[in-house]
Formats: sequence, C-alpha cells, structure tokens
Amino acid sequence: MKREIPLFLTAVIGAVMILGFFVPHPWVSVPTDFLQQSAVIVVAFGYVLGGANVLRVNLEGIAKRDRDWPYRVVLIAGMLVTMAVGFFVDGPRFQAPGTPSIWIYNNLFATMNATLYALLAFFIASAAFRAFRIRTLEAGLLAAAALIVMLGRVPLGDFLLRPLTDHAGLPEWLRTTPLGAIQDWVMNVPQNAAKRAILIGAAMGVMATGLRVILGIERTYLGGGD
Amino acid sequence: MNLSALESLDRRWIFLGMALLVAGPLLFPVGLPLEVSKPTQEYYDAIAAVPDGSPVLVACDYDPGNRPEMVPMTKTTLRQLFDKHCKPIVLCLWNGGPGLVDQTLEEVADEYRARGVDLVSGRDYENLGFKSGNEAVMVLMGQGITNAFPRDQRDRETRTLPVMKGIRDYSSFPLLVSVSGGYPGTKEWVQQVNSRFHLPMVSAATAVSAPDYYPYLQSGQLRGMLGGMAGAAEYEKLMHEKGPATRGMDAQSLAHFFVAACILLGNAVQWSRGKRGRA
Amino acid sequence: MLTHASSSTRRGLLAFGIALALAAAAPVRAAVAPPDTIAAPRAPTGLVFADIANDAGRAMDLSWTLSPDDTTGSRTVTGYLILRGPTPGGPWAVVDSVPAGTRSRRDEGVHHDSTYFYRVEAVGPGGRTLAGAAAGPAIPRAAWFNSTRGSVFAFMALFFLLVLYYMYMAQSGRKPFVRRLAGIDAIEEAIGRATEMGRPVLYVPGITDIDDMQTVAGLVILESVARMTARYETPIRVPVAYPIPFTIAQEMVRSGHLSAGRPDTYDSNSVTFVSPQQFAYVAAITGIILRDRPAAHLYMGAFFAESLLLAETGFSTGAIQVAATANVPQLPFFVVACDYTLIGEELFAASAYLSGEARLVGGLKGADMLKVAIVLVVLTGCVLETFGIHGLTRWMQTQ
Amino acid sequence: MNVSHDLGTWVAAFLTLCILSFVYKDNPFYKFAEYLFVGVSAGYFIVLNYWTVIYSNLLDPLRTAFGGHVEGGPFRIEQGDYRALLVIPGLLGVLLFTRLSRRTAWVSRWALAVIIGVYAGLKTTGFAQGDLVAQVQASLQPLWVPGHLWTSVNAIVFTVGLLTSLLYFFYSREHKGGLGLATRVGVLFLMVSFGAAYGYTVMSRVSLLIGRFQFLFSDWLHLIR
Repeated sequence: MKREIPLFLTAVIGAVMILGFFVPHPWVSVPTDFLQQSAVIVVAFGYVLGGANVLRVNLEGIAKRDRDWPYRVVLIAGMLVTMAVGFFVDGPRFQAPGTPSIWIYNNLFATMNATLYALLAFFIASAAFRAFRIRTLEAGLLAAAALIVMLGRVPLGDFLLRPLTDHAGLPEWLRTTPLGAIQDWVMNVPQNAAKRAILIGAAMGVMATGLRVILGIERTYLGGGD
Repeated sequence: MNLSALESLDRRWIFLGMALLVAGPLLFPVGLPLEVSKPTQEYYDAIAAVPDGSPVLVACDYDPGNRPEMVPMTKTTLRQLFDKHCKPIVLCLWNGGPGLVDQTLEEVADEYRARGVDLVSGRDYENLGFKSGNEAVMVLMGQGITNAFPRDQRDRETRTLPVMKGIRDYSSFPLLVSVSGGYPGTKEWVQQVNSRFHLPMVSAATAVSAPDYYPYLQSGQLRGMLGGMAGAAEYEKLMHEKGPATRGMDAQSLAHFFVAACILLGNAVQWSRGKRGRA
Repeated sequence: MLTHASSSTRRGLLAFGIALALAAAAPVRAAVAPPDTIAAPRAPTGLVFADIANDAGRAMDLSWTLSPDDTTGSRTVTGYLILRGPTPGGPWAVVDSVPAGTRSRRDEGVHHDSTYFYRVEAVGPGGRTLAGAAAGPAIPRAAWFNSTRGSVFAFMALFFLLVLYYMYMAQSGRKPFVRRLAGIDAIEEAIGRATEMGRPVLYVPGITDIDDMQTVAGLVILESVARMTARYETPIRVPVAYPIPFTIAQEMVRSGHLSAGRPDTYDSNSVTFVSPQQFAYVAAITGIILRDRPAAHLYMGAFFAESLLLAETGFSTGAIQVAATANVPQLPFFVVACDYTLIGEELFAASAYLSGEARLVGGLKGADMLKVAIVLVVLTGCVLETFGIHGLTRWMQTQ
Repeated sequence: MNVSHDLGTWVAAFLTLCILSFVYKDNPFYKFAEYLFVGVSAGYFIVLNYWTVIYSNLLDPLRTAFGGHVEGGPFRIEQGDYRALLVIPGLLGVLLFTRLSRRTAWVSRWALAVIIGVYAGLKTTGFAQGDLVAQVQASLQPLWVPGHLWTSVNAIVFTVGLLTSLLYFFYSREHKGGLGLATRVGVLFLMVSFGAAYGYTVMSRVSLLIGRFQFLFSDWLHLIR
C-alpha cells in the first residue's frame, strides 16, 4: 500500500503525460491539462513545506542551544516578520509598489541575494590563480579556449591589438576585430559541436530516466522506509 | 623574478586586485568602442520584425542574483517593444524574481510616461506575475494564458483586462522573449514552448548559460541571443542607449584581463616549481 | 472562451454590443460626409472555413473576400460580424467582430466534433448586410495523433524499445558489456589513498533535492563508495543539503556497510544534514575540508556556482579530487582543479556501472545503441543534404 | 559627499558590506546577514507562493465553485475551468505536510508521485522534441557547398566534432582502435567547449560584482550617475 499506490500513480500519470504530447484529442488533453494545473498547485505547497522545514530545523537548533543559535534567532525573526507583513499587513496585493513587503524584498532579500553572487567574482579570480592547472594537452586546449573567449568577448582585447593588425593588406576581420572573430568561430564551430553532443546525450539520459520512473524501476524519490 | 614567493600568496591580494580593477573604471570610465556581434544583431532584428502593436510574451526568469546582467537586457528590450507600440505581457517563473521584474517594468513605463506617452498597466502592458511549477506552467499556458494566471501581479482578474482581450494562448503572440537567468529559463522554453507550440523565440541569457544556448541558435530554435553583459552592452549600442551594461564594459574588460593573467601566472608558478623539483 | 449554448449567446450579445458601439461611433466619424449619402455596405463574399489539423478540435479558421465597399478611405464599412449557428438556417449568434479590412479570423469558441455553419456580415453606418449563403457544415475535428510529431514518436519509440530490450536481456542473465569508466578507477584510487593516509573520505552528493536525477545518481554511487570505505575501514563524511536526500544518504551508507559485511562499523554521524542554502552548505563543506583534512574529495551530483569554491578549497589541501556532474557550466572548474572529472552523462553511467543493476546497465546499453543510430542518421542526412535531397531533414522538422 | 538619505538604501548598503566582508574572512557580520537572508527568503517564498498560487489558482476558484456562482456549462473543464475538481490538488498539497512527522511521512508519497509523474512525462517529451530530434535535425547540413570553401570546412569540422564528442559517451565497447581515436578527438572538442564555458562564466561573475559596485557608488554614495 505505502509503495504500490504511489508507484502506480506515477506510472499512469507519466504515461498519460507522454500520450498527451502526441494525442491532441480532448479525451487525453483535458486530463493532462488538469494534471499540469495540479502540479503547479502542489509545487506551491512544496515551497510552503520547505519554509516549515526551515522553521523546524532552526527552532530545534535554538532549543538545543547549538553553536549558531543566536543567528538562528535572527533567521526566525526575519522569517516571521516577512510572513506577518505579507499575510496580515499587505494581503494579496503585497507586491504593489510601496508596500512594506516590497521594502523588505528590495532592501533585504534582493540586496543580499545579489551580493552573495557577487562574491563569486573574487573567488573565480583566486581559483584561476590557484586551481587552474595546465598539465595535459586537454587542459591546455581548455585554457586556450578560455583565454580567447575572455579576451575576445570584451572590447579591450581587440582595442589593444588594433595597432598591430590594422594594415591595408589584411582581411577585414583581422583588421578590425581579430580576437572577436576567432572568439566567434570557437563559439560557433568547435564549442557548438561539443555542446550539441552533450545536449543530445543529456536528452537521452532524461528520456531513460523518464522511462524508468514510469516503469517503477526508479523509485528513489519515494524515500526510505517501507 | 622569483615566482616561488607567489606560491604562498594570500588569496586576499587577488581579491583586492579584482576589487580595484572593477571599481576603478566605474569611477573613471574610458568608454572603449564596442562591436555588435551577430547573435545580438539577430536579437534586435527579430524584435524589430514583430508587427507594430502586437502583444509580445516576455518571460523574465531571474532573480536579484542575476540583476546586473538581466535587468539592463530587460529594460532595453521593453524599450524596443514600447517604441513599436507592442504590448509586453510579462511573467516570472523564479521565486525570487517577481518583485524585481515588476519594478523593472514599471521603471521603463515611467520613463515613457514622463515623456508624455500614455502607458497604462493592464491596457498597454501587463505583468502576469509569478507562478510556481516551471515546465508545468509553460505547457499549461498553451491551453490558455489566463488559466495558468487567473490573477496578475496586482491581484487583478486577468480575464477582464483590456490587454488580455484577444490573447488566448501562445498562438496570440508573434514572439517570445526569454530573459533567462538559468533554470527554468530559455532551455525549458525551447523544449516546452518553442517546439511544442511553434512560437518563435529569442533569448537574453546570462553569460553562464549563453554557451549552452549556441546549439539552439544554430538550429534556428532561437532567432537571436544576448549573451551576458557584453551582449547587453551591444544591444544598448543598437538602441543608441548608454546604459549600465555599456558603462560596465570597461570594468568587465579589465577584470577579464586580470583573470587571464591569474591563469597564466598561476601556471608559471607551478611550472617553475616543477622544474626546480626535477632539477 | 466558453462554448456552452447559453454562454455563446452571452458572448454573442457582448460582440453585438461592440458592433452597436461601432455603429454608434460611426456617425461621429462620418460627420464630414452627410449621413444620408452612406448606403449599407455590400456583402462580403466567398466565406470559407478550414479545420485546423492536429489540434484538439477547439478552433476553426475562417476567411472571406472583403465587401467591395471595404476600400481604404471609404467609410461605408466599419467592420464585420461573424455569425455561427447549428444549422444552415440558424439560429445565428454573433461570435466575433473584426474591424474593416480584416479577411480572416480564428473562431476559438467551438466544441470538437460538433457541426457548425458560419455567416459573415458587413457593418457600416448605413446598415448591415449579411453575406448570401451560410458556409458549412464545418466540423472541428479533434485529432487522435499529431502527425507533425511523427519523427519524435519514431525516435522515442525506438529508444524505449532498445532500452526495454536490453533491460530484458540483462535481467535474463545475458548482461550486456559495458566498459569500466576511467572515473571509477579514479574513485577507487582516491579511496585507497585516503586509507593509506588514515584520513577520511569526503563525499558530496550535490546541492539539489531528490527531484534532480543527478542527486539520485550521486546517492547510488554513494552506496558503492560506502561499501569500499567500509571494507577499508576508512571513515566517510557526507554533508547533505536537503532533508530527503539526507535520509536516503543515511540509508545508502548503512547498506554499503551492510553489503561489505561490516554493519558494526557504520557511524550514524557520518551523514550530516546541513542546509539547502547554497553558501551555508559550501561553508559547511569547506569547514570539513579544512578541519578534518579528508584525503579524498568526491563530488558526485548537481553543482552550481559553488563548484568553484569547493574545487579551489579542495585543491589547496592537496587531496585527490574526483568530480562528476551533468551541470555543464560547472564542468570547467572541476576539470582544471580535480584529478579526474566524469563529464555529463558519465555520472549516470557510473551509477549504472557501480550499482551493477541489470536494468540500469540495460538502459545504458539502449542509449548507446540510439547513439549509433544518431551517428548514422547524421551521416546519412549530411550526405543527402550535400546532394540536395531534403526529405529526411523535412521529416524531422516537428511542431 | 552627497550620500543617500533613504533608510532602505542604508540598510541595503550595510547588508551588502556585511556579505562582501566574507572575502576577508568568515565573520559574525557575514553570518548575521546570511542567516537573515535565509529567514527572509523562506518567509518571502511562503507569502509569494500562498498569494500567487494557492490563493489565486486554488482557493479563489474553489470559493467561486462552492459559492454557487457556477457559470459556463458541461464543456468548461475543456477550457481549463476545473472548479470543484481543484479539491484534488488541494488535498494532495496538504498531504505534503505529513512529511513534517516521520510516522506519517509515507502519505506524502501520493502527492510526490503525482508531481514526479507529471514532470517525468513533460521532461521526457520536451527533451525528445526540443533537444534530441530538433538538434539532430539541425545537424543535417551539406558538407560541401560549392564555391563556399570556408562554409564547407566549418560544416565538416562541426560534423566531426559532433560525432566524435557523441562517441566519447559510448560505453558498449572499450575505447581502442578506431573508436579510441575518435574519442580522443572528441575529448578535444569537449575541452574547447569547457574553455568557452569557463570564459563566459568569468564574464557572468564579474558582471555581478560590477552591479554591486554600481549600487554602492551610485545609489548609496552618489559618486557616479
């Protein structure tokens, strides 16, 4: 019961969804549309559940007085205030300009989200210095392509090269944007060929997984227990 | 030069170098000349080819984490659409994005209103807002845009909005613009909508995902593409704007040279150590 | 949008209201010319309908020839009304109104496999003129197969059959040959090295939840890795980002110990739940790397921007690093900083190989055969295209 | 210096600096900001998903359905108007919360099964059409275009790169002999593509830092326009 019914549901629903791709008739398309609408709704509940989990994990941390418990208090305060404002102060129009929710969104959420990603600029430079080893032909090619793309995609590279390349006898691309043109070629020919191979391979991987899920072979998502 | 001293270099010196090279050109811009690349030109041309006044679906799938790349692209795209009296129908499938997307849309609309152009939300443009469910939302919209989005960002009933009159499903749009920060984004729109519903599309993508989308560009599944801040800056040039992407390109240039130098120097250090080791 | 009879009447009334509004507005617009000089427009002609192929029978395309009075600058015609009825004799309901100069419309308010008749009417300030005969019977057919997707069906069916065939073969004892990936040797070597140095193994199953197949593959590989570490009695550390993969990871490590015959050595603290928050997760892992100094780092699963931080921190400690991910943008950072990297789908191949499960191996073999088919299709197609034969290319064009 | 007078901008600038301080080293300011971020985003996601999905796609239509204002007719389901049927996804959504207790967690599998089934189907067909068939189709190109030497060379290089890279992911035979040679060529193409990805990732990351500095210099300190 605990496993069979979910497996059966997944199999039937997965098969109907695939059928719905090929069969436009309402007898198939109406159930698939309903399933999609249902998925949208259940996924939204999933986010609420995720929030409830965050709350639980951190309350446990505070109760146990673990190392970071004062920070966890900050976390829970931030969460509860955001929710209180969103549910009781603002309501369904919480995203309208000028609401307290939008203030929190702009000055807290958006700011920190953007800055966390900006940190990566620093780390990418230090990783380039400390963890980019050209030990093989393959790594050498990788490095060469990386350098061409990095220097060819911004104006400075060609700007610096122009005094060297701007001679009347040379072809147009070499005269104006030598690095840019090589960059274009790398992107459109060799990198594109390999990317397409990866894309096709990945597509087969996803299809195989889909088949396994529908056949009930792949059941890791059911989690542990009986 | 004795490279071995660099071996134990504290990485914070590298961080400092990066910070200075980015901050410097922002405070003292040079304005290096830009060349427009082919994918950017195609992106511009694809939007220019849309019949004036038609509704255009603009999927803004990003959050503030990608703001510096995505927002300039979104703004310039909206300007090109508003200039053609097109009606952008905007939506967002990223949890963190709807607030940012809404403000970006309103800021551009305000620019036009300040110039005396009468733009009204719900009549001349529309923000459908957020919906969870990624691919399921995309396919659901094929059955009816308002079925997936019964109420919009401002909690209005979408069926009753003037801008939605005559919009039923994807066949109501001549073009889909996917401004994409990752998953879900351009790739999923290509798979679920471009192929399935035959809706032509262009992509404004972060630099991270741009190489992944080149195969779609070659196959014609994408009609054009902006790749990262460089693409955004080129697009601004085509639209005769001097926007944030253009202003960032000097810093971008220097930082790229810095990273390139880090790769070369890091390996030079290793090689010199390797030689000493063998000797 | 609604198709029920009463609603289409309602819709008709709505459209009629629009038409009236058009007519009411007309005198104002025609103020330059005296109203009495404008005659009723002549009727549009040649109304034809066409069912849309490969759809659910939800729409009908209509087109007509404009009224002879509908010319640029003329104000005789302000628009057209489209009427629909169940019989050639009506009753008629207005289903749509379009401005002058429009030659076609798609009626999206029909129900599949029902019979309809259409008429089109010219509207102007001088009156309304109905086109002569009704067009019909128009039946919007709901298709049972979208024929433009034939090639997708062919490829999918071929793939599924191949996979099922090899799964069947594998289960009936004739396990197909699958080569051992170099990456698997690299994993074993790394674990061996950690054992020699008496230091733990760090295993990171990616940063996504269980709905990502990469996480699943990472957890499958974890079982084999745990079996090896249990056999060598080397401690393993597994930080996990999400609650469900966390419980599964615990189970995988336990069953790894079990199948190595060492259930007693299972340490329930070896798997830890950290946080789905990207940077918090990274901070926890780098903490383990710097504090516990594992001698082998295995990153197997979905990684995003944090790949670079993990690879760099790991590199700086001199540990052996093996990575595997199908998130292509992150591969370069692993390739340059790790001793071995499994590229893209090799992650799934490794999980199939290591688990040795017949059905996974069968799936791998099936995918291999489709690759051969694709290589042949591409070669054939390129040759055909070179000689100007476009049939294959056209067949594969889908909608 | 003419700095901003807006409280929000100061809060945002303070948090920006808290997080940027991580590059010096992990510190209480960074930790404060990080935990606050997790809390605020968890709260925000709940509010967002409640109002934009649970309220507008589920509760509001259900209220209409049970409020007696039923319009439309027997075909409204075909138009995507499910009304009372929406009780089913609503129930499944609620079932997810059985996960909060270990003993009842198995009930949530029913909801999970529906989601997994839907996405397995959608992804399988999406990848099959958009990636597999469409990409193979686009690879069928003439290898020799008379009079266009460069186009022809590129087409040949592209096709060789595609096929050899594809063969790199071939597991049924040892990579020896002809296949071995092909896969060695394939891996070179793969490496070029990774190099390109590296370069573009650098561009992305630098852009994000530029964006943050633009905020600090213009919105907060008003140093630049």
